[in-house]
Amino acid sequence: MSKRMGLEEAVQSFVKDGDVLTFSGNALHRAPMAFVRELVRQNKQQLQVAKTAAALDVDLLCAFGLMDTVHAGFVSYETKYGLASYYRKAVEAGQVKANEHACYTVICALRGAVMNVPFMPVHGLKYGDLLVENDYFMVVENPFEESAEENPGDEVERVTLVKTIRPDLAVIHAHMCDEEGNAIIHGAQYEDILISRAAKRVVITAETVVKKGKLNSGAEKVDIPGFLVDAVVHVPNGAKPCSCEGKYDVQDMELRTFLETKSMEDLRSWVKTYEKADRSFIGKGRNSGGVRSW
Amino acid sequence: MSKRMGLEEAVQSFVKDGDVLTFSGNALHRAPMAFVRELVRQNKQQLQVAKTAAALDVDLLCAFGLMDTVHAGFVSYETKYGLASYYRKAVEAGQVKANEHACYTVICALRGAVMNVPFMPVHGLKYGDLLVENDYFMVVENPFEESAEENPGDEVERVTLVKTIRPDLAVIHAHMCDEEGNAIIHGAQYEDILISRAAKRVVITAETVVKKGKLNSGAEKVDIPGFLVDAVVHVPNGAKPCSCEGKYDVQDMELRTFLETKSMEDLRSWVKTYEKADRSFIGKGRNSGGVRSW
Amino acid sequence: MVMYEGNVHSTNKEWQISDLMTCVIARLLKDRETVFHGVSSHLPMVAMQLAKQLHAPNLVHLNIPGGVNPTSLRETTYSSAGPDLLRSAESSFSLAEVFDLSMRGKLDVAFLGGIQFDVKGNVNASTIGPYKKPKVRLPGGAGSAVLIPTAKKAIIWRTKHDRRTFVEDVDFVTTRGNLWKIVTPLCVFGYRDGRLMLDAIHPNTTVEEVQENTGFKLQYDHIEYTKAPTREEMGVLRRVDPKNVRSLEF
Amino acid sequence: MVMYEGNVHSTNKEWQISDLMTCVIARLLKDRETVFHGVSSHLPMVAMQLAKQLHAPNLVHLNIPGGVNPTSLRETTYSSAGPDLLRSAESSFSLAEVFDLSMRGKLDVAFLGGIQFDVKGNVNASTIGPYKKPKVRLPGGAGSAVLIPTAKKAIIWRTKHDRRTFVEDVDFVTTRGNLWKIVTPLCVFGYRDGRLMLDAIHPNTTVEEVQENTGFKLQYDHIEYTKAPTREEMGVLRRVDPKNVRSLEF
Repeated sequence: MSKRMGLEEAVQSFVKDGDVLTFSGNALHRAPMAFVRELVRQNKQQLQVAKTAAALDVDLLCAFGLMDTVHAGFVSYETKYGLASYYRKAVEAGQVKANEHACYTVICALRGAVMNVPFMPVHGLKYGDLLVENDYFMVVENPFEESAEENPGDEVERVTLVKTIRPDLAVIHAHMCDEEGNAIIHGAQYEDILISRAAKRVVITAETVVKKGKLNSGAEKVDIPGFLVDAVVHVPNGAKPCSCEGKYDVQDMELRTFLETKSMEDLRSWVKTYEKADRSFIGKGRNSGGVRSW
Repeated sequence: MSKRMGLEEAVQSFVKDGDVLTFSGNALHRAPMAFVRELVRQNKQQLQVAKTAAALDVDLLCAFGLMDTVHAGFVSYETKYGLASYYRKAVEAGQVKANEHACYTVICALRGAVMNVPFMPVHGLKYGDLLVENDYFMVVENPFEESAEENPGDEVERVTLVKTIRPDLAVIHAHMCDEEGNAIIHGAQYEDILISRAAKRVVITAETVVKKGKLNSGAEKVDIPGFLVDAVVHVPNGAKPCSCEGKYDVQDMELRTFLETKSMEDLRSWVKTYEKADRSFIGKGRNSGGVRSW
Repeated sequence: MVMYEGNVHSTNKEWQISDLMTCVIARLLKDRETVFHGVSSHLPMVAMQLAKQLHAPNLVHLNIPGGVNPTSLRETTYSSAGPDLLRSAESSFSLAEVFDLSMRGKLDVAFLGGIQFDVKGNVNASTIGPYKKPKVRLPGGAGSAVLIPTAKKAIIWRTKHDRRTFVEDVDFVTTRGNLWKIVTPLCVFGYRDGRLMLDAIHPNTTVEEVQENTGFKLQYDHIEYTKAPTREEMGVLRRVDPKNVRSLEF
Repeated sequence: MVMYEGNVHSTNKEWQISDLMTCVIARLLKDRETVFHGVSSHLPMVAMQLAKQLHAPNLVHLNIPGGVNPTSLRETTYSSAGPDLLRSAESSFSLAEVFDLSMRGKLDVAFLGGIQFDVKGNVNASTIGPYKKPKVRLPGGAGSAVLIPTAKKAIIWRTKHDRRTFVEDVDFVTTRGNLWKIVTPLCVFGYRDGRLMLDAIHPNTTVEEVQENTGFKLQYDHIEYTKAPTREEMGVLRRVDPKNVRSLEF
């Protein structure tokens, strides 16, 4: 059963306003940028994103005013490319809610979704204002420890809980995928396996899509089994201008063009430059313009 | 830094009476039987074992009266080889405590150890006498849900917690390992990766041990990084009579000989037949008897 | 009283009871469902392969060694949890992940065992006699206690059908509720309105015989017979399970 | 007031401030320690490679892409979280696993950032102004809030040393406590008895200059100077980091 579809259809079918999304990769590596740009084109609103360390993905959605809440440990470009200024301005203007996590508490909150429990205990989060200011952290007493009752002098162990985050959709840009969704990621996987299990639905955008049975790899090399996947979208260069291990590195000029945008027009024009490439493959083995075949 | 040592030294150094152990594999597959036999030879007492599905490993320790408590979802041979009768008799005689888990609650209890938290929430365990009879399960109210206070008619969500199990030692029989402990398992890994992270210490017994840098595999193929490992023991056939994927299948005759033991003498004799092979390799590249070299 | 313990032969020469049970189970499985079996589960494992060959080509076969959709059982012998199931699989998905999947409500069918069952749908796989001082210590419920409450459909198969197996009250409730079907050598029970109902009896038996071998009073809406294995089913069955591992438990 | 923001040059021609900071950090690392760095952490990443070449060959280098002990930084450019770190690694160990390791008390050293630090050892990486209505939204503490309390030794490095960075009271406490060292272009702070203490100043500065650039009153037992990079250190440094990524942050 082929799950292939075009990028437009995937965004139409699997994203609605207000959804909680989570994306593959980390910082400027293997973010599913073509999908994020299609969110912009389709003007999906009030989105939430959960990710340990976000950069261009979140910054772009903030630039277009499509973001409601960011659940993350870190939102910034790395050193050379500076801060995520659209995100920053949106938070400072009160348009976007920044739910700051330690990166690990995002991981734990997603583990809660994987296990379908409402919270996850976290050992390390013990001090500071994040515990005070955020209602998604809570400190409880360890119910298995009874020493306090037995020995009133002792203090009962306290345990921090983080509230589970259940993403509506995980979007993962993979290197290779068959038409049923069996996906292979080369090199660093970051939190991709976790999010593929945590989200209610999964869309794979892939550099290469092959027919069923043509992955030519052993079972152990398939990182995401097809039965977890709802849609497969063939988008070569789908992470650009972010990097994709073994395929391309960060596209310095393209990224700088974005970082130097000054107006909504600049932003629209930046997204527009990718439109043809992002949307060039549709499902059923034909492309929209007749130029490339699947 | 080589961590190689002989089997005798590994058991002497890393197991003391009363320890909580956990073993690789599942049922009759890739249990670290050479190590378990050495526990018998060294008469380690009052042991606890945590494992989703145990068979010969637990049955052998019960046969020699070395077991105190078994934390498991299932303890039995598969169909053809019948029940684990030494385990069964020991529990029925009150000599061994059977802490019955769902296999998943063993996994969750070990995840608690990985994350160093005192408990782990479990969605599925909702009904039945396991919850009533065992003090390692507890049902609490979800502290993030306040609807009950706001709407007194609503019931607050209840969440089952399982108490964390922190094994003192994980013993994992791997296919290949370098002398620093970087270990590779071929095929089914069962809960081996989990136990390698959950236990305080890790001993690898391996079919093949190579020098550092000679694994000839990419980083992604190494299942257990060496820095997690405390000792490396070279024991070819170290899972026999259990199976070891790609190397050997269950040794039917050897297993039947064990299952048909009638006396302590039979049992001792069965363990004895493996002694030379189990102990033939020691550390530093020499064998104890001068016959085989590392 | 006819004991069906260990009785693998039917009166029919075309098929055995194990064949019938395998076919009955296969027919319960639908295309695209995610289906899990554990250790000592040869019969359901073969039923899954049979269903895939017949009407459910996209059924997702999940198991303990983590092999998703093993393409063949040719290398399978005494174990339904062996590494052979990963060898020919299309992807890998570990036991821990299968459990997580069921917790998320995404496991369609789980095959589970058990030693004692009562009319209220309680399952015992733990002890005969008190839990802490058992007369008989059973192997344990494996995944039952978390899978029966969470899988969409829990199917129990049991190759014994006698009054010690189907009792008025189990000694210990390893888990309960949300059973979908229990398939035995004599019949198929369903679980409705909090109790086991007789859904169908096999062509080799009678309601009287089933009642004789059951420790509680049978209830049913009307009597239905399961269909004997068809020629096509038997043909495929012999092909997917040439070693007859489906009969190992009998 | 001399601002050390962005000042990569020392008065010395043999080495730059980034070289000195890298060497000072490398000297803090011991053989066999498990050491983690995150994003935007080129300087500690190079310091780890330097330490491995000099006195800590068995140091375990952990990072976000999960490459354990990458053998080379030759392919590393703008990112300290790129897939290149896994390419030449000896095994893989994901970010989630690194955090778990620290929770278990088995991470020896964590390198962490931050924007504001106060005399009581509070770290701010979150906001200037109120958390919910920030004047400036900072990138966030990444792993700090769970790693500073759990790593055996938390080292903070900061390439700016001014009165806006080292303040009497931080605007927001992203995390606190259990700091081990803070390394700046001017000095090394230690954290003892609940406050930052001046452990040592670099050879390119004076106590007066450090005080002038610090928003709280310095306390110290006695003044010690850090040792300038040796010829050997500089030689190895140029070899392990030929592209000078250690200076990227300046």
